[in-house]
Amino acid sequence: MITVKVKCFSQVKYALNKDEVIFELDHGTTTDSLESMIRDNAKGKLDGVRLRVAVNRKYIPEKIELKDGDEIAFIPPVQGG
Amino acid sequence: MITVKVKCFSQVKYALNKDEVIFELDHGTTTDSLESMIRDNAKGKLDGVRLRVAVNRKYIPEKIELKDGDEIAFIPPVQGG
Amino acid sequence: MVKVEIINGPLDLYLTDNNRTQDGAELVFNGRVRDTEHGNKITYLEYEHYDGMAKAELLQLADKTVKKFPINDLFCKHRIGKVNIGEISLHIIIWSKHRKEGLDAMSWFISELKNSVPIWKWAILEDGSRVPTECKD
Amino acid sequence: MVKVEIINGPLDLYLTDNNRTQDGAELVFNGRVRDTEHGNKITYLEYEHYDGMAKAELLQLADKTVKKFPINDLFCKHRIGKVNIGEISLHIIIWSKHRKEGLDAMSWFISELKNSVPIWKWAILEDGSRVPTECKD
Repeated sequence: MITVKVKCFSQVKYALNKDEVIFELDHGTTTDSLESMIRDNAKGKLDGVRLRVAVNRKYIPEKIELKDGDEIAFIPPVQGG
Repeated sequence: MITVKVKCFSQVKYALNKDEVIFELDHGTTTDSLESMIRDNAKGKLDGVRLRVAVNRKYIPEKIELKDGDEIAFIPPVQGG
Repeated sequence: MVKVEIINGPLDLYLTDNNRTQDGAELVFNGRVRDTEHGNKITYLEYEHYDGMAKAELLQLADKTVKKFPINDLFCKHRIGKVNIGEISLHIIIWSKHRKEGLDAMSWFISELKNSVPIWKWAILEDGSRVPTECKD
Repeated sequence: MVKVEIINGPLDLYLTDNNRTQDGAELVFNGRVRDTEHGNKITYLEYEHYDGMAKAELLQLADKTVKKFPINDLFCKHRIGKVNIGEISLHIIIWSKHRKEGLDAMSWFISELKNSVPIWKWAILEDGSRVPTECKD
Protein backbone atom coordinates (compact mmCIF):
# COMPACT_ATOMS: atom_id res chain seq x y z
CA MET A 1 0.00 0.00 0.00
CA ILE A 2 1.02 3.59 -0.53
CA THR A 3 -0.04 6.75 1.26
CA VAL A 4 -0.73 9.92 -0.69
CA LYS A 5 -2.05 13.32 0.22
CA VAL A 6 -4.65 15.15 -1.84
CA LYS A 7 -4.67 18.94 -1.42
CA CYS A 8 -8.07 20.52 -2.01
CA PHE A 9 -8.64 23.98 -3.44
CA SER A 10 -11.53 26.12 -4.55
CA GLN A 11 -14.42 24.01 -5.84
CA VAL A 12 -12.79 20.76 -4.71
CA LYS A 13 -12.40 22.15 -1.20
CA TYR A 14 -15.97 23.42 -1.31
CA ALA A 15 -17.35 20.09 -2.57
CA LEU A 16 -15.44 17.91 -0.08
CA ASN A 17 -15.40 20.51 2.70
CA LYS A 18 -11.78 19.54 3.38
CA ASP A 19 -8.37 21.19 2.94
CA GLU A 20 -6.68 17.86 2.37
CA VAL A 21 -7.44 14.14 2.35
CA ILE A 22 -5.06 11.24 3.00
CA PHE A 23 -5.56 8.11 0.91
CA GLU A 24 -4.16 4.61 1.41
CA LEU A 25 -3.99 3.10 -2.05
CA ASP A 26 -2.85 -0.05 -3.79
CA HIS A 27 0.49 0.04 -5.54
CA GLY A 28 -0.06 0.99 -9.17
CA THR A 29 -3.02 3.29 -8.54
CA THR A 30 -3.08 6.02 -11.19
CA THR A 31 -3.98 9.69 -11.02
CA ASP A 32 -7.08 8.84 -13.09
CA SER A 33 -8.38 6.36 -10.51
CA LEU A 34 -7.72 8.78 -7.70
CA GLU A 35 -9.62 11.48 -9.60
CA SER A 36 -12.60 9.12 -9.87
CA MET A 37 -12.50 8.53 -6.11
CA ILE A 38 -12.45 12.28 -5.49
CA ARG A 39 -15.35 12.83 -7.86
CA ASP A 40 -17.29 10.02 -6.14
CA ASN A 41 -16.62 11.57 -2.74
CA ALA A 42 -17.95 14.88 -4.05
CA LYS A 43 -21.32 13.24 -4.77
CA GLY A 44 -21.88 15.03 -8.07
CA LYS A 45 -20.72 18.44 -6.89
CA LEU A 46 -17.75 18.29 -9.25
CA ASP A 47 -19.76 17.14 -12.27
CA GLY A 48 -18.89 19.36 -15.20
CA VAL A 49 -15.88 20.83 -13.43
CA ARG A 50 -12.68 20.30 -15.39
CA LEU A 51 -9.85 19.20 -13.11
CA ARG A 52 -6.17 19.32 -14.03
CA VAL A 53 -3.79 17.10 -12.12
CA ALA A 54 -0.70 18.27 -10.28
CA VAL A 55 1.64 15.77 -8.67
CA ASN A 56 4.19 17.12 -6.26
CA ARG A 57 3.29 20.66 -7.33
CA LYS A 58 3.76 20.19 -11.06
CA TYR A 59 1.07 19.85 -13.69
CA ILE A 60 0.97 16.31 -15.10
CA PRO A 61 -0.63 16.20 -18.56
CA GLU A 62 -1.01 12.38 -18.78
CA LYS A 63 -2.12 9.87 -16.16
CA ILE A 64 0.71 8.42 -14.10
CA GLU A 65 1.12 5.82 -11.35
CA LEU A 66 1.25 7.31 -7.90
CA LYS A 67 4.12 6.71 -5.50
CA ASP A 68 4.20 6.60 -1.74
CA GLY A 69 4.33 10.11 -0.29
CA ASP A 70 3.06 11.89 -3.39
CA GLU A 71 1.15 15.14 -2.97
CA ILE A 72 -1.66 15.40 -5.51
CA ALA A 73 -3.99 18.26 -6.34
CA PHE A 74 -6.97 18.18 -8.67
CA ILE A 75 -6.92 21.71 -9.91
CA PRO A 76 -10.22 23.32 -10.86
CA PRO A 77 -10.17 26.23 -13.31
CA VAL A 78 -7.79 28.82 -11.88
CA GLN A 79 -8.82 32.41 -11.32
CA GLY A 80 -5.79 34.57 -10.72
CA GLY A 81 -5.80 38.20 -11.75
CA MET B 1 -4.89 89.49 -53.23
CA ILE B 2 -5.10 87.54 -49.99
CA THR B 3 -2.59 87.23 -47.17
CA VAL B 4 -2.00 83.87 -45.53
CA LYS B 5 0.43 82.62 -42.92
CA VAL B 6 2.30 79.33 -43.25
CA LYS B 7 3.47 77.81 -39.96
CA CYS B 8 6.61 75.69 -40.29
CA PHE B 9 7.39 72.66 -38.17
CA SER B 10 10.01 69.94 -38.01
CA GLN B 11 11.45 69.18 -41.44
CA VAL B 12 9.65 72.14 -43.05
CA LYS B 13 11.14 74.48 -40.45
CA TYR B 14 14.53 72.86 -40.93
CA ALA B 15 14.35 73.09 -44.73
CA LEU B 16 13.17 76.72 -44.84
CA ASN B 17 14.95 77.78 -41.67
CA LYS B 18 11.83 79.74 -40.69
CA ASP B 19 9.10 79.42 -38.05
CA GLU B 20 6.53 81.00 -40.32
CA VAL B 21 6.22 82.63 -43.73
CA ILE B 22 3.66 85.20 -44.89
CA PHE B 23 2.43 84.88 -48.48
CA GLU B 24 0.52 87.37 -50.62
CA LEU B 25 -1.48 85.26 -53.05
CA ASP B 26 -4.00 85.65 -55.83
CA HIS B 27 -7.63 85.00 -54.98
CA GLY B 28 -8.43 81.38 -55.73
CA THR B 29 -4.99 80.02 -54.86
CA THR B 30 -5.33 76.45 -53.55
CA THR B 31 -3.51 74.55 -50.84
CA ASP B 32 -1.90 72.46 -53.61
CA SER B 33 -0.34 75.50 -55.28
CA LEU B 34 0.88 76.82 -51.96
CA GLU B 35 2.45 73.43 -51.21
CA SER B 36 4.32 73.61 -54.54
CA MET B 37 5.64 77.04 -53.59
CA ILE B 38 6.83 75.73 -50.24
CA ARG B 39 8.52 72.75 -51.87
CA ASP B 40 10.19 75.08 -54.40
CA ASN B 41 11.43 77.33 -51.59
CA ALA B 42 12.90 74.26 -49.87
CA LYS B 43 15.12 73.59 -52.91
CA GLY B 44 14.70 69.83 -52.86
CA LYS B 45 15.06 69.43 -49.11
CA LEU B 46 11.43 68.30 -48.84
CA ASP B 47 11.61 65.82 -51.73
CA GLY B 48 10.23 62.51 -50.58
CA VAL B 49 8.72 64.04 -47.46
CA ARG B 50 4.98 63.50 -47.27
CA LEU B 51 3.18 66.65 -46.15
CA ARG B 52 -0.37 66.75 -44.84
CA VAL B 53 -2.23 70.04 -44.99
CA ALA B 54 -3.84 71.78 -42.05
CA VAL B 55 -5.87 74.93 -42.57
CA ASN B 56 -6.73 76.94 -39.50
CA ARG B 57 -5.46 74.09 -37.33
CA LYS B 58 -7.58 71.34 -38.87
CA TYR B 59 -6.41 68.62 -41.23
CA ILE B 60 -7.82 69.15 -44.74
CA PRO B 61 -7.89 65.93 -46.75
CA GLU B 62 -8.66 67.52 -50.16
CA LYS B 63 -7.25 70.66 -51.75
CA ILE B 64 -9.24 73.82 -51.03
CA GLU B 65 -9.11 77.46 -52.02
CA LEU B 66 -7.40 79.66 -49.49
CA LYS B 67 -9.06 82.68 -47.91
CA ASP B 68 -7.57 85.86 -46.61
CA GLY B 69 -6.17 85.41 -43.11
CA ASP B 70 -5.89 81.61 -43.28
CA GLU B 71 -3.23 79.86 -41.22
CA ILE B 72 -1.77 76.92 -43.10
CA ALA B 73 0.65 74.23 -42.01
CA PHE B 74 2.25 71.57 -44.19
CA ILE B 75 2.61 68.84 -41.68
CA PRO B 76 5.50 66.42 -42.08
CA PRO B 77 5.20 62.95 -40.50
CA VAL B 78 4.39 63.47 -36.84
CA GLN B 79 6.44 61.90 -34.07
CA GLY B 80 4.62 62.14 -30.79
CA GLY B 81 5.13 59.49 -28.17
CA MET C 1 15.09 39.94 -15.68
CA VAL C 2 11.94 38.73 -14.00
CA LYS C 3 10.65 39.06 -10.47
CA VAL C 4 7.46 37.54 -9.08
CA GLU C 5 5.92 37.90 -5.65
CA ILE C 6 2.90 36.38 -3.91
CA ILE C 7 1.85 38.79 -1.18
CA ASN C 8 -0.63 38.53 1.67
CA GLY C 9 -1.62 42.14 2.31
CA PRO C 10 -1.71 45.42 0.42
CA LEU C 11 0.73 45.84 -2.46
CA ASP C 12 3.42 48.44 -2.90
CA LEU C 13 3.57 49.26 -6.57
CA TYR C 14 6.81 49.00 -8.53
CA LEU C 15 8.35 52.38 -9.21
CA THR C 16 8.57 54.04 -12.58
CA ASP C 17 12.25 54.03 -13.50
CA ASN C 18 13.91 56.96 -15.28
CA ASN C 19 17.27 55.19 -15.39
CA ARG C 20 16.01 52.94 -18.15
CA THR C 21 17.59 54.71 -21.09
CA GLN C 22 17.20 51.70 -23.41
CA ASP C 23 13.57 50.99 -22.62
CA GLY C 24 11.27 53.31 -24.51
CA ALA C 25 8.15 51.63 -23.16
CA GLU C 26 7.04 51.00 -19.60
CA LEU C 27 3.68 49.30 -19.31
CA VAL C 28 1.85 48.80 -16.03
CA PHE C 29 -1.24 46.69 -15.45
CA ASN C 30 -3.24 46.86 -12.24
CA GLY C 31 -6.04 44.35 -11.81
CA ARG C 32 -8.55 45.55 -9.31
CA VAL C 33 -11.35 43.78 -7.41
CA ARG C 34 -14.73 44.89 -8.73
CA ASP C 35 -17.87 45.05 -6.62
CA THR C 36 -19.60 42.28 -8.55
CA GLU C 37 -18.61 38.77 -9.64
CA HIS C 38 -20.75 37.22 -12.37
CA GLY C 39 -23.42 39.79 -11.61
CA ASN C 40 -23.56 39.11 -7.86
CA LYS C 41 -22.72 41.86 -5.39
CA ILE C 42 -19.78 40.89 -3.22
CA THR C 43 -18.42 42.45 -0.05
CA TYR C 44 -14.82 41.41 -0.69
CA LEU C 45 -12.74 38.62 -2.27
CA GLU C 46 -10.43 36.09 -0.74
CA TYR C 47 -7.68 34.76 -2.98
CA GLU C 48 -6.63 31.19 -2.25
CA HIS C 49 -3.36 29.88 -3.67
CA TYR C 50 -1.54 26.57 -3.83
CA ASP C 51 1.37 27.34 -1.54
CA GLY C 52 4.54 25.94 -3.06
CA MET C 53 3.14 25.76 -6.57
CA ALA C 54 1.58 29.16 -7.37
CA LYS C 55 4.81 31.14 -7.10
CA ALA C 56 6.78 28.54 -9.06
CA GLU C 57 4.20 28.57 -11.88
CA LEU C 58 4.17 32.35 -11.91
CA LEU C 59 7.96 32.49 -12.12
CA GLN C 60 8.06 29.91 -14.88
CA LEU C 61 5.45 31.87 -16.82
CA ALA C 62 7.36 35.14 -16.39
CA ASP C 63 10.52 33.43 -17.68
CA LYS C 64 8.63 32.06 -20.67
CA THR C 65 7.22 35.52 -21.43
CA VAL C 66 10.60 37.28 -21.53
CA LYS C 67 11.87 34.50 -23.81
CA LYS C 68 8.85 34.61 -26.11
CA PHE C 69 8.68 38.40 -26.52
CA PRO C 70 11.53 40.89 -27.03
CA ILE C 71 11.00 42.60 -23.71
CA ASN C 72 13.65 43.34 -21.13
CA ASP C 73 12.03 42.94 -17.74
CA LEU C 74 8.78 41.72 -16.25
CA PHE C 75 7.92 42.14 -12.57
CA CYS C 76 4.68 40.82 -11.10
CA LYS C 77 2.96 40.83 -7.73
CA HIS C 78 -0.17 38.85 -6.94
CA ARG C 79 -2.07 39.23 -3.71
CA ILE C 80 -3.56 36.38 -1.71
CA GLY C 81 -5.91 36.46 1.27
CA LYS C 82 -8.58 39.09 1.73
CA VAL C 83 -8.69 41.82 -0.92
CA ASN C 84 -11.22 44.61 -0.57
CA ILE C 85 -13.27 45.97 -3.41
CA GLY C 86 -11.29 48.55 -5.38
CA GLU C 87 -7.93 47.22 -4.21
CA ILE C 88 -5.28 45.91 -6.60
CA SER C 89 -4.93 42.13 -6.64
CA LEU C 90 -2.51 41.88 -9.55
CA HIS C 91 0.27 44.31 -10.44
CA ILE C 92 2.54 43.85 -13.45
CA ILE C 93 5.19 46.07 -15.01
CA ILE C 94 6.96 45.37 -18.28
CA TRP C 95 9.89 47.29 -19.76
CA SER C 96 10.70 47.00 -23.43
CA LYS C 97 12.41 48.97 -26.18
CA HIS C 98 9.17 49.55 -28.08
CA ARG C 99 5.54 49.56 -27.01
CA LYS C 100 4.21 46.84 -29.28
CA GLU C 101 6.15 43.98 -27.73
CA GLY C 102 5.28 45.24 -24.26
CA LEU C 103 1.55 45.29 -25.05
CA ASP C 104 1.70 41.84 -26.68
CA ALA C 105 3.68 40.40 -23.78
CA MET C 106 1.31 41.90 -21.22
CA SER C 107 -1.72 40.47 -22.98
CA TRP C 108 -0.17 37.00 -23.27
CA PHE C 109 1.22 36.93 -19.75
CA ILE C 110 -2.13 37.79 -18.15
CA SER C 111 -4.04 35.26 -20.30
CA GLU C 112 -1.60 32.51 -19.38
CA LEU C 113 -1.63 33.52 -15.73
CA LYS C 114 -5.40 33.18 -15.72
CA ASN C 115 -5.02 29.77 -17.31
CA SER C 116 -2.24 28.16 -15.30
CA VAL C 117 -1.32 29.78 -11.99
CA PRO C 118 -3.11 27.95 -9.15
CA ILE C 119 -4.85 30.87 -7.53
CA TRP C 120 -8.60 31.04 -6.94
CA LYS C 121 -11.17 33.57 -5.86
CA TRP C 122 -13.66 33.10 -3.08
CA ALA C 123 -16.42 35.65 -3.02
CA ILE C 124 -17.75 36.79 0.31
CA LEU C 125 -21.36 37.65 -0.45
CA GLU C 126 -23.59 40.20 1.25
CA ASP C 127 -25.26 37.42 3.30
CA GLY C 128 -21.81 36.47 4.65
CA SER C 129 -21.50 33.21 2.73
CA ARG C 130 -18.16 32.27 1.21
CA VAL C 131 -18.22 30.59 -2.18
CA PRO C 132 -15.75 29.79 -4.94
CA THR C 133 -16.66 32.47 -7.46
CA GLU C 134 -17.38 30.18 -10.37
CA CYS C 135 -19.13 27.47 -8.39
CA LYS C 136 -22.72 26.94 -9.53
CA ASP C 137 -23.71 25.32 -6.21
CA MET D 1 -14.26 60.69 -19.36
CA VAL D 2 -11.13 61.89 -21.11
CA LYS D 3 -8.43 64.32 -20.08
CA VAL D 4 -5.46 65.42 -22.18
CA GLU D 5 -2.60 67.72 -21.29
CA ILE D 6 0.36 69.14 -23.18
CA ILE D 7 3.03 69.95 -20.64
CA ASN D 8 6.32 71.84 -20.86
CA GLY D 9 8.39 70.35 -18.04
CA PRO D 10 8.51 67.13 -16.02
CA LEU D 11 5.29 65.15 -15.67
CA ASP D 12 3.42 64.20 -12.56
CA LEU D 13 1.96 60.77 -13.14
CA TYR D 14 -1.74 60.11 -12.72
CA LEU D 15 -2.52 58.28 -9.50
CA THR D 16 -3.67 54.71 -9.25
CA ASP D 17 -7.26 54.88 -8.05
CA ASN D 18 -8.70 52.40 -5.55
CA ASN D 19 -12.13 54.03 -5.66
CA ARG D 20 -12.76 52.51 -9.06
CA THR D 21 -14.92 49.62 -7.99
CA GLN D 22 -16.32 49.06 -11.50
CA ASP D 23 -13.01 49.12 -13.32
CA GLY D 24 -11.19 45.81 -13.03
CA ALA D 25 -8.35 46.97 -15.24
CA GLU D 26 -6.06 49.96 -14.93
CA LEU D 27 -3.44 50.17 -17.65
CA VAL D 28 -0.60 52.69 -17.66
CA PHE D 29 1.79 53.41 -20.48
CA ASN D 30 4.92 55.49 -20.03
CA GLY D 31 6.90 56.36 -23.14
CA ARG D 32 10.45 57.24 -22.28
CA VAL D 33 13.22 58.96 -24.26
CA ARG D 34 15.91 56.46 -25.22
CA ASP D 35 19.56 57.32 -25.64
CA THR D 36 19.53 56.65 -29.38
CA GLU D 37 17.30 57.73 -32.28
CA HIS D 38 17.63 55.66 -35.45
CA GLY D 39 20.94 54.35 -34.20
CA ASN D 40 22.44 57.78 -33.43
CA LYS D 41 23.44 58.70 -29.89
CA ILE D 42 21.54 61.73 -28.67
CA THR D 43 22.10 63.96 -25.67
CA TYR D 44 18.43 64.86 -25.26
CA LEU D 45 15.25 65.43 -27.27
CA GLU D 46 13.21 68.53 -27.86
CA TYR D 47 9.55 68.02 -28.62
CA GLU D 48 8.01 70.63 -30.90
CA HIS D 49 4.24 70.93 -31.14
CA TYR D 50 1.72 72.87 -33.17
CA ASP D 51 0.35 75.15 -30.48
CA GLY D 52 -3.41 75.38 -30.89
CA MET D 53 -3.70 72.16 -32.89
CA ALA D 54 -1.79 69.45 -31.00
CA LYS D 55 -3.98 69.52 -27.91
CA ALA D 56 -7.19 69.67 -29.96
CA GLU D 57 -6.11 66.66 -32.03
CA LEU D 58 -5.13 64.75 -28.90
CA LEU D 59 -8.48 65.49 -27.27
CA GLN D 60 -10.39 64.47 -30.39
CA LEU D 61 -8.41 61.22 -30.54
CA ALA D 62 -9.06 60.47 -26.87
CA ASP D 63 -12.79 61.04 -27.44
CA LYS D 64 -12.73 58.73 -30.44
CA THR D 65 -10.93 56.05 -28.42
CA VAL D 66 -13.47 55.98 -25.59
CA LYS D 67 -16.25 55.75 -28.20
CA LYS D 68 -14.54 53.00 -30.22
CA PHE D 69 -13.59 50.77 -27.25
CA PRO D 70 -15.67 49.86 -24.18
CA ILE D 71 -13.37 51.66 -21.77
CA ASN D 72 -14.42 54.11 -19.11
CA ASP D 73 -11.68 56.73 -18.90
CA LEU D 74 -8.55 57.73 -20.74
CA PHE D 75 -6.15 60.37 -19.43
CA CYS D 76 -3.05 61.42 -21.34
CA LYS D 77 -0.13 63.79 -20.83
CA HIS D 78 2.41 64.61 -23.50
CA ARG D 79 5.52 66.64 -22.82
CA ILE D 80 6.90 69.32 -25.09
CA GLY D 81 10.21 71.16 -24.93
CA LYS D 82 13.42 69.58 -23.69
CA VAL D 83 13.11 66.02 -22.42
CA ASN D 84 16.16 64.29 -21.03
CA ILE D 85 17.12 60.72 -21.79
CA GLY D 86 15.23 58.33 -19.51
CA GLU D 87 12.45 60.82 -18.79
CA ILE D 88 8.81 60.15 -19.64
CA SER D 89 7.53 62.05 -22.66
CA LEU D 90 4.13 60.36 -22.91
CA HIS D 91 1.96 59.13 -20.04
CA ILE D 92 -1.39 57.42 -20.56
CA ILE D 93 -3.78 55.73 -18.17
CA ILE D 94 -6.87 53.78 -19.19
CA TRP D 95 -9.54 52.37 -16.92
CA SER D 96 -11.87 49.64 -18.14
CA LYS D 97 -14.00 46.86 -16.78
CA HIS D 98 -11.82 44.15 -18.32
CA ARG D 99 -8.21 44.11 -19.43
CA LYS D 100 -8.69 43.19 -23.09
CA GLU D 101 -10.46 46.38 -24.11
CA GLY D 102 -7.93 48.42 -22.16
CA LEU D 103 -5.01 46.81 -23.97
CA ASP D 104 -6.69 47.17 -27.36
CA ALA D 105 -7.58 50.80 -26.69
CA MET D 106 -4.04 51.59 -25.51
CA SER D 107 -2.52 50.05 -28.60
CA TRP D 108 -4.87 51.90 -30.95
CA PHE D 109 -4.65 55.24 -29.15
CA ILE D 110 -0.83 55.28 -29.26
CA SER D 111 -0.72 54.25 -32.94
CA GLU D 112 -3.16 56.99 -33.88
CA LEU D 113 -1.36 59.54 -31.73
CA LYS D 114 1.85 58.74 -33.60
CA ASN D 115 -0.04 59.18 -36.84
CA SER D 116 -2.04 62.35 -36.31
CA VAL D 117 -1.05 64.55 -33.36
CA PRO D 118 1.22 67.37 -34.61
CA ILE D 119 4.18 66.83 -32.33
CA TRP D 120 7.74 66.31 -33.56
CA LYS D 121 11.07 65.30 -32.12
CA TRP D 122 14.28 67.23 -32.56
CA ALA D 123 17.37 65.32 -31.58
CA ILE D 124 20.22 67.19 -29.98
CA LEU D 125 23.27 65.20 -31.04
CA GLU D 126 26.57 64.83 -29.24
CA ASP D 127 28.15 67.48 -31.48
CA GLY D 128 25.46 69.96 -30.36
CA SER D 129 23.57 70.00 -33.65
CA ARG D 130 19.78 70.06 -33.57
CA VAL D 131 17.98 68.04 -36.26
CA PRO D 132 14.48 66.76 -36.88
CA THR D 133 14.91 63.12 -35.93
CA GLU D 134 13.72 61.62 -39.19
CA CYS D 135 15.40 64.17 -41.46
CA LYS D 136 17.89 62.57 -43.84
CA ASP D 137 19.72 65.89 -44.39
